[in-house]
Amino acid sequence: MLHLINFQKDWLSLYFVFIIILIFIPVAIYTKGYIMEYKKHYSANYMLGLIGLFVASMIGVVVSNNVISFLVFWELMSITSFFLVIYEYMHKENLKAGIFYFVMTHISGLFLMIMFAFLYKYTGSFDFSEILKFSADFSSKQKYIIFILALVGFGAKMGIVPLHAWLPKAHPTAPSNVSALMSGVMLKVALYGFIRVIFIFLGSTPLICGVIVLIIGTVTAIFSILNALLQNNIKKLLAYSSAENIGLIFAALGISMILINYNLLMLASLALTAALLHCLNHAIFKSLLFLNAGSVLYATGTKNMNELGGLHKSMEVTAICTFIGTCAISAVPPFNGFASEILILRSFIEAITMVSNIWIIILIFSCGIIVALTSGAAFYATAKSFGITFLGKPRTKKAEHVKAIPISMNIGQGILAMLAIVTGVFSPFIISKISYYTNNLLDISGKNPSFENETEIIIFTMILIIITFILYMFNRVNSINKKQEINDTWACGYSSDKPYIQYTGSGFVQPAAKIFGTIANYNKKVNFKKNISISQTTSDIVEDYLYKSSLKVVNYLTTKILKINYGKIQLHILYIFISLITALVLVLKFV
Amino acid sequence: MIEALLTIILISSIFMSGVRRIKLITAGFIFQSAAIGLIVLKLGYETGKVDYYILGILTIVTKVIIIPLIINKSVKKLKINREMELIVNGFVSYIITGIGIMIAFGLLNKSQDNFLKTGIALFIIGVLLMVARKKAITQMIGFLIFENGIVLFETSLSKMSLVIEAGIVFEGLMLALIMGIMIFHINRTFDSINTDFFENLKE
Amino acid sequence: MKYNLFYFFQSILIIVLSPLFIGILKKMKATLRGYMGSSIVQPYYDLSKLLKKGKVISNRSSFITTIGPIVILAAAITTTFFIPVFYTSMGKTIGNLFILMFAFGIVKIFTVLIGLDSSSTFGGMGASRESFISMMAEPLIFFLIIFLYIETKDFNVFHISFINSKIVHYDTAHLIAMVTFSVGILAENARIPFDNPETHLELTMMHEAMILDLSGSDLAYVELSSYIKLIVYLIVLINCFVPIGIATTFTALSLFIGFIAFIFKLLFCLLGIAIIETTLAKSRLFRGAELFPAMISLGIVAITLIYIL
Amino acid sequence: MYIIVLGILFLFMIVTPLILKNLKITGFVTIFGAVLVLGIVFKIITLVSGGNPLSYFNEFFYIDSLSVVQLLITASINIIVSIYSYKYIGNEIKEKIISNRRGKFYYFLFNFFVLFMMFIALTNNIVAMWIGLEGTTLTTAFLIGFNINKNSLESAWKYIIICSIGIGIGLIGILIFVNAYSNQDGSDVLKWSHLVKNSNPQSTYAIKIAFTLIFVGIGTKAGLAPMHTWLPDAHSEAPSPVSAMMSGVLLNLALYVILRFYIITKHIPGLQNTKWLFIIFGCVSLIISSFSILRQLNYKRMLAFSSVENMGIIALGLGVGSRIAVFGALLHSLVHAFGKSMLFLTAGNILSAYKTKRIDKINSLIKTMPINAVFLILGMLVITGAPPFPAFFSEYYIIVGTVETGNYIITALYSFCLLLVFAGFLRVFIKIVFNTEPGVKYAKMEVDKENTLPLALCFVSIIIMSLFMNGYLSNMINNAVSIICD
Repeated sequence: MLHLINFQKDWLSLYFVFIIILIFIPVAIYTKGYIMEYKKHYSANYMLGLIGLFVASMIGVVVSNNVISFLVFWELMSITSFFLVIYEYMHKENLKAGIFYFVMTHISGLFLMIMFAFLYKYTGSFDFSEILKFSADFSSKQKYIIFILALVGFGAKMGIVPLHAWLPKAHPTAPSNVSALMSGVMLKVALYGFIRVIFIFLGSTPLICGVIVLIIGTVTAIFSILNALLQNNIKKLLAYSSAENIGLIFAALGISMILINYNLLMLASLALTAALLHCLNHAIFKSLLFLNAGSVLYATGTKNMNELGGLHKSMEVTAICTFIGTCAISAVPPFNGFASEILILRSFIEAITMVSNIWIIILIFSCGIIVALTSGAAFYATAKSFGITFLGKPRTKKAEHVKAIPISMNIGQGILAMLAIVTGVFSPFIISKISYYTNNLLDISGKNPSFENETEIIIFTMILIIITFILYMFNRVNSINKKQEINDTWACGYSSDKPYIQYTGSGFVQPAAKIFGTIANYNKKVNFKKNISISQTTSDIVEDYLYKSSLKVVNYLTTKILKINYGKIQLHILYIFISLITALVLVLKFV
Repeated sequence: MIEALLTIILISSIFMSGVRRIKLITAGFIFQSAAIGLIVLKLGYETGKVDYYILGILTIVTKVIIIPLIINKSVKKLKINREMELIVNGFVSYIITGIGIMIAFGLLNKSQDNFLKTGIALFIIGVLLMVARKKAITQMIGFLIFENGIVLFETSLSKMSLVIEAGIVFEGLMLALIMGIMIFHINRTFDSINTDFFENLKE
Repeated sequence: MKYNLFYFFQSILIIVLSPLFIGILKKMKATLRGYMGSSIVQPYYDLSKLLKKGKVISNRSSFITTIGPIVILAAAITTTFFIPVFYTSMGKTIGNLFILMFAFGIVKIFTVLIGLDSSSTFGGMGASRESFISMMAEPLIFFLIIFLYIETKDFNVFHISFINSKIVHYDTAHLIAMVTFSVGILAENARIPFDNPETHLELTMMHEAMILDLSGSDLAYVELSSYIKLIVYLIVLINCFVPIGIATTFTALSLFIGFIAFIFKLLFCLLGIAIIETTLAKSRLFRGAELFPAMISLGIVAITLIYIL
Repeated sequence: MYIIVLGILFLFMIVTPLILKNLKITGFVTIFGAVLVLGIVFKIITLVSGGNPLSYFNEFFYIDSLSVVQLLITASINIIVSIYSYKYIGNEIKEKIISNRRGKFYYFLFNFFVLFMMFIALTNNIVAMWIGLEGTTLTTAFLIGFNINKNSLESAWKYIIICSIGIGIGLIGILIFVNAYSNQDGSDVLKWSHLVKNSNPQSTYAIKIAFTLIFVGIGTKAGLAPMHTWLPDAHSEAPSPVSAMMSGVLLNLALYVILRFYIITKHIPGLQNTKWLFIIFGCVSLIISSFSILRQLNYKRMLAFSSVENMGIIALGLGVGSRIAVFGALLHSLVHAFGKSMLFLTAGNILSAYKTKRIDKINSLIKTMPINAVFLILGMLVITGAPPFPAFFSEYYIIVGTVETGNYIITALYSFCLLLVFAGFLRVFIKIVFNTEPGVKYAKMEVDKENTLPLALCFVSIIIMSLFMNGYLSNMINNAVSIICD
């Protein structure tokens, strides 16, 4: 096995290694403090070791240049992440979620194994460089096969609909630093694999592949963000939102694939750059938000935002960091989500004008509209998550009595928050860096006009900062000698000191629940017995229909097949002879 | 002479496939094994090979004397004499055996080797006894009939060295012994040798 | 440099004049309803009065309330530097349509969070509705950008208005897109039929509900920013869809014509809003939301029209 | 020479329990003997590693790379299991479950059992292989029924009846097979090394029938479904060391015997398609076992089903027939031997601590028996094909083989079954190891440390295997693959 370790050193690998390490450092710092909470019941060394192994195996995946080592590290990544997910094993639900997660990743692993087996069949080699040499000679049938297998294989790990169901189960279960790594980095590793196989090994794919990727990406985005909107568990919301961002990246990749098919390489490079940039940005802000959720959990012991509120006073740093993360994820300039969001939208728009087929145009246009709706919904969801958790008044005792957070956790969050701003403001430089490589990848020589005029965001930020500063000074001057009164909030004359008059998370998204509720299987029940109370439930419809029905089929088959093993010994003897006769007949007939 | 012995084998085996008394089955088994032993000895006489003599003597010693002794002993100890419940009743068993032997002979009509055909008939009856009877002891006898078929097969087909054949026969004997001991244990723990009680192992 | 200074001057003009335009709008509405109404410079009085006052802050409020109004105003002011008013050229300018539209995101996120910050019921309600409406309106903005890019192959507002100012004959798609964007403007600026900017009735407020707990200078900043926001949106509408008459050369005459045309068009738009606001009533939240799918399908029609005709 | 030494060694080991009264010394002798046997096997491996087969006693014993793989498995599992048995039997006697006499009986049968298995791997005579297999049936029948109670007797009876029939059918097949070669010289006709070079039998028709009979007959012993029905009962009821030995080694050897005949058959023109027997029975085994694993209440039974599944995988790999798949299959038989032994031995430890085989009675093993829990999890990962353990490679090579030869349906079926098995194992073992009932205090058990050396040995061998996969091991397996494929 040792001989397999031989590194790949092209830019794509290095880029993802960069992302992994970039996220790992703050998360590691954060872990130092965060682990205190677990020390009582669980072993800290166990977690630290697993995290180390997890990160190492992720790096292993992205640097391996050979199928076997790729798969080995891939599976190692799954195994270690599984054990991290069930780290708090004393809760039964965690075990269930973990098993579900591991089975899903195993599906992904098996599909990848088969896919690489096909690549081996077509190219005769397990070596990436050998496969690459062959990449021009794939027939379109071969490309279809590899594409479908890669889509399912990597998709199951990325959490594209309908293979996303593990995300909202595994992420809330895992300790928050682990979910930060899983959502921020592990999903990206899957994306790395997809990009390597589709864009580097296959080169150009048939048009239909791009269309499939685009549609799946869009459906994933809208489906998961609408589900995210209706969640009250912070981490579940974030998990769905991760699926949404993956959907966006996927849609951009789909656009890129379609454009490569039309030989519009300049634009394809733009879309690919958008996807890669969003990988980085999402890694930063999503891990930031997960770390924040972890801090909230650490301090209050609950993930349910309807029990929280008013945390901005007791957890100031966390509140500010979450605010930055929220801005980033809802694409507010100059935070980093914005930079990639406009690149993705731009690639949609420019693709519409360049592609000649009217059906493709309509497709891209409708997908673009949905993506825009998605970004609106993302704003809604994260505003809810931040606003309900941190602002207002504490809703329960849990939110009032808050445990102090270790400094290392704050440092970890702070670093990521800084990164979210820096990568946002200086996104033009990052874009030009990435685009250099994507241009190389797609064999574009010379300057790509798609990437001009990208520096406006810096000017914008400068203007914004200057004006804010001026206004701030003006305000300071203006408020001198003015009376400033601090009072309770006015509540129409009633005593306002009632936290339950505030909007809850469920109430906040009520308008959306009313319109899009069916997508998340939203149910509201009002009970009039004694006290009037409202119970609201959501569930994943894909899980309800697809997963449960396939489980039913498996259960049915199990019941039938199990019967073979029971029964009388006489019957078992009969089996031997039946199989003997069948085998004889078959052999005499066909051999 | 050989034809007569083969007739004995066939008649005894068809007889065994339907009777209920274990003693009768044992008796049939003794006749059958004796006939097989004699056939092997006869072959030895014809060809002049020592192998056949030894195989024949071994067969007669084990299957005519030792194994029936074991069976009778355990039957006496266990106080069972009758296969009370049949999965397939006697009448149908006869018919199945008849049809089975017919089909086997029909399939092998090109072969001139009567040993082979008889061997296959013995397989069928052995399997029938194992599949269609509930008592462990009948199953054991069924297996022994099956083994007899193998001996017939051997004599018709092979030309192995003595050691090997002795090995095969010896292991057959050991198997019968082990089965006997096991039946004894089963009776002691289950208070019956009916395989209906074998339903503990599930899931 | 000269051009840049002029752009700067245009933007300052907008910042300074936007309360005036709002005053004109209020006057128009009053006239249409048949009463006198306040003076058109009333918004200036209001703002200065608010700036002079002290403020009352909720004891639950956080850094959002402290910095929010300032940032909101700053963002609104910043957007004015990204649009042409009555002069445009193909030169190198900052006017990215994306940045412009997403900059309003800053305004939006802060207002929504301010709504949640004060822990009052109204704030939450307003925030919830505002988020909902703006989520539904997002596709419209996106559609606007797509459409303009298809027409002009550019994302820069200056360039777009320069290119479109040469069009004399507008096709159907163009007009449909314009109508769609107008609805988007009404939604984003909390106007009727989505929201009534005048009432402070608990159940109908959206925008007002969110800033209910602001007072003094904070309220002034937010008010001013909402004035600027409306005007900026209208200018985008004007200069992207009907930029006819806008100055494209740097001569006194063309600048004068451009200025006159701009004022005229803006007043026309304000009149339109006034008419809408006096004739229509605020619709229910979900009835209003139904407008968006309608507009999106209109947008799809427009896009297909471009490619099929 | 080595054969004689081996023979004497085994004679000594078999006689020891009969003569000596002290069980501890017997146990030591067995362990010591096992170590010596492994030493000799290593010596043989180095002799054969060049690719040249050895033969002794007028070619009655014949050792090539294929048999070396089996020898290695047998000898190494033998050591592990004898170390385990030492404490296991000691405990059983201490707790008065069995008498001293039965303990001696155990060692006697056990050594006989190992002898027969070594014999199968060493011999060149095709009927002698059969005799060896039959011998294992004889010896293990008592070992399975070792704890004389209802369940063990039932399973032993099932085992002996079903396997004897299977083996009997196999013998008929072998007889026909030999007869089909009646054109050959009488003294050579039983020698595998002779038959394999000789690809023109008198009647290919007879060979077809014979091979089918051999396959189904001996396949019964190898635990291929649907002839596997004895297996879950026998393996769950036998004492754990015996289960480990049977599951890890015996099933392999039965498959090995089939393989020997397959190699002869394959060389006969027109009979290459007999590989479909392997593929079809492999798939049936996979399907039946993987679905059965999903709903087991008894963990040892579940491990037994997993053995069926792994046999299916190996058969599938052999049937697919491309070099890489056969390599995978042979590697898998090695890994499976170690991994499954480890699991069975761990299960034995758990059984002796908890006195129950029911999955629902055991919770939070990580608290009560941490060492065993870790081995259980590791064993699960090994057996379900998780990297970096070599089962991953073997299973993957078989996938590659099926894809390479264009059997896509089989690829799909195979991967689906792997997934089911994985889910089943995960569900059960995670439940056993981690599940914590609220309000229950879990105290650490003293017996945890008792019998962990063999487990560690298993694990270390697996690690060594994965580390040196490209050195000696792959060289050896590649030689074996050449025997099968060329």
